[in-house]
Amino acid sequence: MKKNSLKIKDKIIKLKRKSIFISLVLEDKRMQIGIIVVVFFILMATIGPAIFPLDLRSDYANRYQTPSFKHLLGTDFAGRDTWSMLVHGSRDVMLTAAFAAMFSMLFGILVGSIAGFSGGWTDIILMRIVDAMLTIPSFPVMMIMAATFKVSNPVGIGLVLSLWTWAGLARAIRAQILSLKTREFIQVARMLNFSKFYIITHELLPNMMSYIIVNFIRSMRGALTASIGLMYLGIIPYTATNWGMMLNLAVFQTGTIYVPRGIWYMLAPMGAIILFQYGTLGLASGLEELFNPRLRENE
Amino acid sequence: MENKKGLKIKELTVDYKVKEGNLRSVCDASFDVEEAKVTGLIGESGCGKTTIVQAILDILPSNGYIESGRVIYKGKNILELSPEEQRKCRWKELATVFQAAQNSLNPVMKIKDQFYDVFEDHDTKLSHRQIMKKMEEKIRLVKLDPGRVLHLFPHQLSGGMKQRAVIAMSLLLEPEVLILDEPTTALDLITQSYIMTLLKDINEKLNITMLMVSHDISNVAKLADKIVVMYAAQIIEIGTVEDIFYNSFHPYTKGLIDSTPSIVGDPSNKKPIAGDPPSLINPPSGCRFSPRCKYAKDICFKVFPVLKEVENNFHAVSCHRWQELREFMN
Amino acid sequence: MKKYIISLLIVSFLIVSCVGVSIASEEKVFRTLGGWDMPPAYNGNPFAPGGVGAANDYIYGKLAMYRPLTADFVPYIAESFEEKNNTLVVKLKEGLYWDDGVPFTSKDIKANYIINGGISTWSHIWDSLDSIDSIETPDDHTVVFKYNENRSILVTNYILTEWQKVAEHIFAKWMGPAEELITLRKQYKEQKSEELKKVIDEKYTEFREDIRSFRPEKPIGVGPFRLTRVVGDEMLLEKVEKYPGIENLEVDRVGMGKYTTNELAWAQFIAGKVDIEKPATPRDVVDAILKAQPKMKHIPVPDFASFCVVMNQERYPFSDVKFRQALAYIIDRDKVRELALYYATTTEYICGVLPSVIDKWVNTEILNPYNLDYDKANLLLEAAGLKKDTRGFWCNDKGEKIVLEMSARAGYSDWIIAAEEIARELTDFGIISNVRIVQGEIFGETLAAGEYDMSIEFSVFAKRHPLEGLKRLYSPGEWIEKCSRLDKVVKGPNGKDMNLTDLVTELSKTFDIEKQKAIIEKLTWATNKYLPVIEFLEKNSQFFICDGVRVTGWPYGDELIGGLAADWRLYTVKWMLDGILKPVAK
Amino acid sequence: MLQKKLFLALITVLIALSITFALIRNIPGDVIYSRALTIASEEGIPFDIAYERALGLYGQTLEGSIFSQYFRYIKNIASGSLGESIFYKIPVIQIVLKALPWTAFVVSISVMLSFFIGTRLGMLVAWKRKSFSNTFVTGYASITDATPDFITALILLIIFAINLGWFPLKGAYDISLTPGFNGPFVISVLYHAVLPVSAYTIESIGGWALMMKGSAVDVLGEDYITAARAKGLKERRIIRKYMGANAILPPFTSLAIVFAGMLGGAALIEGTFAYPGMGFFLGAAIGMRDYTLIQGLFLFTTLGMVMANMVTDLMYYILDPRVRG
Repeated sequence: MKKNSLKIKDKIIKLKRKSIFISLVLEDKRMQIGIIVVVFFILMATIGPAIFPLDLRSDYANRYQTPSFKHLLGTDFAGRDTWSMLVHGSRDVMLTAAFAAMFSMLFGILVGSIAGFSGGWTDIILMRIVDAMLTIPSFPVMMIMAATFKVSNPVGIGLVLSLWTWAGLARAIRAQILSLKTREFIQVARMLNFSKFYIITHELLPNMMSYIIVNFIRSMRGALTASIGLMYLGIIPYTATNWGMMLNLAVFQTGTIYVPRGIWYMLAPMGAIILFQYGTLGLASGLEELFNPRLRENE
Repeated sequence: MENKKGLKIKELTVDYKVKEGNLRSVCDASFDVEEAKVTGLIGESGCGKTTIVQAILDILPSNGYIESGRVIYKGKNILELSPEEQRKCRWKELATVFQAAQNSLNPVMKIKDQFYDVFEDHDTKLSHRQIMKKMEEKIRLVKLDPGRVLHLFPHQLSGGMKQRAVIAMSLLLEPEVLILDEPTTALDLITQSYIMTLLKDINEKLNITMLMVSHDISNVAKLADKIVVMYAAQIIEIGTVEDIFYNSFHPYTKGLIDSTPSIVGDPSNKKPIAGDPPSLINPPSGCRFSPRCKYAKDICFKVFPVLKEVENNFHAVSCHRWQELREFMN
Repeated sequence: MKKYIISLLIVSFLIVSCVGVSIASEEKVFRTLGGWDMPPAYNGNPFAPGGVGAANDYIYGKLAMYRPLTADFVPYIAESFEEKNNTLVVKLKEGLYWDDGVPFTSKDIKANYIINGGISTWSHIWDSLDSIDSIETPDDHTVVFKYNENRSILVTNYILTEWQKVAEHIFAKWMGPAEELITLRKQYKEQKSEELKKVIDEKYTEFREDIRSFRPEKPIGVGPFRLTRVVGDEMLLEKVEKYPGIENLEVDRVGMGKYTTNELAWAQFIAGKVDIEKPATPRDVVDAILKAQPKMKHIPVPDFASFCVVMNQERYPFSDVKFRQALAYIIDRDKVRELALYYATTTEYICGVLPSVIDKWVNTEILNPYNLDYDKANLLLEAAGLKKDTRGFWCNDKGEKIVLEMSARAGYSDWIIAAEEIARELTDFGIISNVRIVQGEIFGETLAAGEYDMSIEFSVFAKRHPLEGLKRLYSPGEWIEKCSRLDKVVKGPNGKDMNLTDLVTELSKTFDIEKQKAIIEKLTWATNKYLPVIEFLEKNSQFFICDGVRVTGWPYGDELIGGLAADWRLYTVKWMLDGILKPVAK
Repeated sequence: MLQKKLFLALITVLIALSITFALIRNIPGDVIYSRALTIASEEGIPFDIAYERALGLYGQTLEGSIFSQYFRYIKNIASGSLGESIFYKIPVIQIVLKALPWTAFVVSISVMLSFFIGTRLGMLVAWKRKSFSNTFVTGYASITDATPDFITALILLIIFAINLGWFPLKGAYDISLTPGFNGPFVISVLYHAVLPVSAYTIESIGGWALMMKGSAVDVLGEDYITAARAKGLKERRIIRKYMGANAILPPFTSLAIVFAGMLGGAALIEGTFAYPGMGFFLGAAIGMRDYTLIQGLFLFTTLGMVMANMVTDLMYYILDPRVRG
């Protein structure tokens, strides 16, 4: 009986928290924009292709058209509808970015938390490796990997991308852990000598969830631009609809940058990327404030 | 009685915008801070003491705003001054020692430089040497060694030293009014009393007007001439220390005094007040203390008591039944 | 502070739309673009990595230039030459000097061939240079090349158009080894023994390493210009004092900018900072450039190189000729051309001879034009044992969908676009094809190793004679032959077997034009029937010349086209020497 | 203390070396082919001739197993030699010393500039949270973040070099000048550096601004800011000495990483401006599979990073008294 009432009680509390959370979300303008944007892109990637059929048949006469009802974002150098290409490209772009972010978070958290928590030699060695990774310029490495690996699916690409982004995260996570370690509840947990694993998974990580989520979004942004770089280097199997490829074709191959008529074709993928960046940025900083009320106070 | 240089707080009302709605954290508060005297502002934490301080200095957090009221100083309402005028008047006229003063020092600057800034930004026509002299003098005033302290960074000082440094800083421009917000919390008892005596003789030496905000009535009693008691955003009683301690009319004040442990005397006769302070978002309709008041009658629950002067020298109280109660309370 | 920069940017963005192009004119300078390695990698040894670079054409010379369009030679540093009964006699111009003041003599020419012979010991071009018995220098201005009986039809052409880069007095110490290598190699041609090959290899490596490590700071040339300065992004060449006809040369300096990427070349055209270059440029960009910079002229000229789809004929279904023919019917060559290289020429007859010269050599009646025809394609595919599944995709006899991969080299925009278009056309037809862009450094390897389905490649380079192209298709070890892995023995028109490799070799030794045509007819017929490759366009070099900013007087018309098609850099020098191309009068 | 730092740095370098070594030695690819193609197009000669020429020029040899090569390599470095470029046949160090200064010059200026501007911007934004500038900065950051640096460079080039003709198209200095410490040369160098520097700067300001904003907002919560306001200090002083001085610390720590990143990532921008920096040789070396050269260049970026790290540590020591204890 008593138990039950207790249950109900903390259910109520939960509900209350949730409602506050939501009201906070609705409060923050950037947050709203962020959510709208992200949702927009998700829809684009999921149901978009169904709504806007893709026709890659070239139509040279109608190349570089300016936006119209027929072509929402005009047409490319081969007279194909830019908008529908964007839509069909979005899925892979999003997936790649998501996977890349996921993997780098994974490695980052793993290495970071181990190093930060166990300290001592483990820490020193791991951190040396991390530093080493950070000292290796990522661009030429990408060039090399472009020549070495033959990846095709978003997962693989994500993995390759993450290989050179996890290091920074590991560092940050470690720093977080170190600061958390000094907190009472961790001290207590250690005194009660719970297993490291338990402490990391049940005490530390939950307390860094906000940080992790925010960084997940951050690294997703990074991954997006990076994946475009990869397409530029030709590491990803060619797809006409990949935003990176579109941009690349626009700027470098077909010299659209010099063709006033074609400017739309160049701006389309760029705009999409910018929008995504802006949205996620808003979302990230919004969430940050949400999780860290201190920031809210001096709004 | 004359009170030119003192502070007059008139019908001050401060609200906070919060998710749950409007939080009235100071409700129509009026009291005087008399020149050269020490006025104590007492109340449980969260009752709006600090808000009053922030309101006086007009440095409320961005989601708080002054609904109504005036703060009269030297005949003009300082809340209506232009930001620049306000800035000029701060520290020169009213200085503040903040709650948890340890944190009110900039960790990356030497004490000296932090002091120096104050002079620089309030265009005191003082030469460098004069300024240095002033700093040292103030540091000495708080019984610190200027030769050393000035050249140190905050993290190199102990809590007590920081506190004193902050007090010294507040005196740099010889302000008319000094507001002390919980000046001694987070310090050990010895330091506490030390700081208190320090403040006392500062008050006597410079006969500086002081508003001392604290939750610890016994502590304040040591140097206050007059005490203002707050409960749930309202002022419920004002009076001299004597009045408050030996002749208080409000059940809450009484309870507060009884509940405070005094170093002397037998701890067994402590009677803490039952219950919790009410929420300020939707406070009780009648007397805000009524839910906790053991003498509450139905009028207390319905009608909102106003602060009215009783008898002599400004002793004021807001209670419906103070007359009946005074007999058996004291 | 920051806001300033931003606003400045925005403002300038606005200005851009209205502001015209400003041109800084320079005194008597000729500007072009080219490639070379940055110092300190740069050096003056034409046989070392980082050597000379694109300065070549201004500091060295050729005996003569071959003009493919008119099929004739124009003497350059040769005064005259005549070829009769197995000897080629070349008379040199008087008054040629190396930059270090040493006179240029017939000895240098001999030296040039010896060193080159050493350098390219294993090169195919020396198949034809093996046909030189001896080089004699009766006097300082006469060289006599003595040929042996089975000489190649191209030997004279090679000799006359070879760069003269070797100053005997500088390369003397390598003459010995080079000569030795040449003789050894001749031996090897007779008795193909392994140990001899080993010996040659050793000596060759040693020779190569040794000549590589010679790194003078600047090249010693024999041209009308001398290299004076070279930095990362620019080369400066200045007029020499002593050179035949130098008095007519009014251009004092040649400034060569670094050629990085097309879009940057375009940028410099718009700025009017280049007098001649030939980047492949899409139609709209051409228009944009000509609009922005009225002094720029755009002149497409045959490039004697063609693009094709090369197919790995070890792999099913390419192994089946019917499938290849079907593809030829499906691919819309003209559309591909339009998208990939608008200013190129669509290949009308797939036959291994370039469209620009096909009329001279081939009787096209016997060739199948493979005009777009889906019905024929369907029939062929069914004949090849393929079936269409319910969803309209072609499957092999086992009923598995056919999925092909079309490779293209990363960074070659025209190839990529072509690959995409072709893959799409095939997919639309029901043969699923995906494009894969392969990094330049791996690309060659993948093809040579036969780890690909089909790929875009250069089909033939044939500036001098169809032989060159057909060799590339059918001679063992030649690139396309390597990649396509086709069967060189095929059924001829008369049903008899014919060996294409042998035919090519035969062609290379046949001097009588009619006989040549006969052989070419066989080869083209075979190419057209068995399709080792599906050619779709012949490249045109898109020359941009700037007339009236720094220099003027370009000889428009056939002279210009012929010259640019022949040897564009060298020809511009020639025009300057002839005083045709001169600085704009100030 | 210092010894420990040095020791750790050494280990870092060693690990980095090993990783890059492993990476580099696994690059597949037929260099000759690609080189032949460039020769063919550069000299306008048939491919087969070009191929032979390329073979003659660039056919390269590497003795020994990977491991023996690795140990030889480490030994050489220990003895202070970076070996000879397989491709160019000259000491790697010679190339590095020629190229590195240019890159370092441009990059360090850009890093400092962007850090300065960015952090200022971040402070401003943090102080006026609700103002337009906030959205502006976020927007700016997302735009620059989304635009690959080489595109930014190209746009700058088109606007300022082509259309406005204010700045030179390319190169590090005017070829007609004699390198050395003479007025015209120095001026020309600076003049030529304007566009590359601004390209880098524009790209990286946004990031700094955001980072700074983040930490500044944190600091704003601190009591000493409130106190400073109560003290009636001027706003500028509070922003600079109270908020700024504290908020700058976190971004400052990542200065080194950014520096190193730019040092290596220079390739594309340098390409756009034909700037004679590491970018060119890195690109060429990777293209040519010139292992020793790649390693040499990487080694120097690594060293650069490690050094930058130490410098920032040192300066941090000055900036934040607390670490001094």
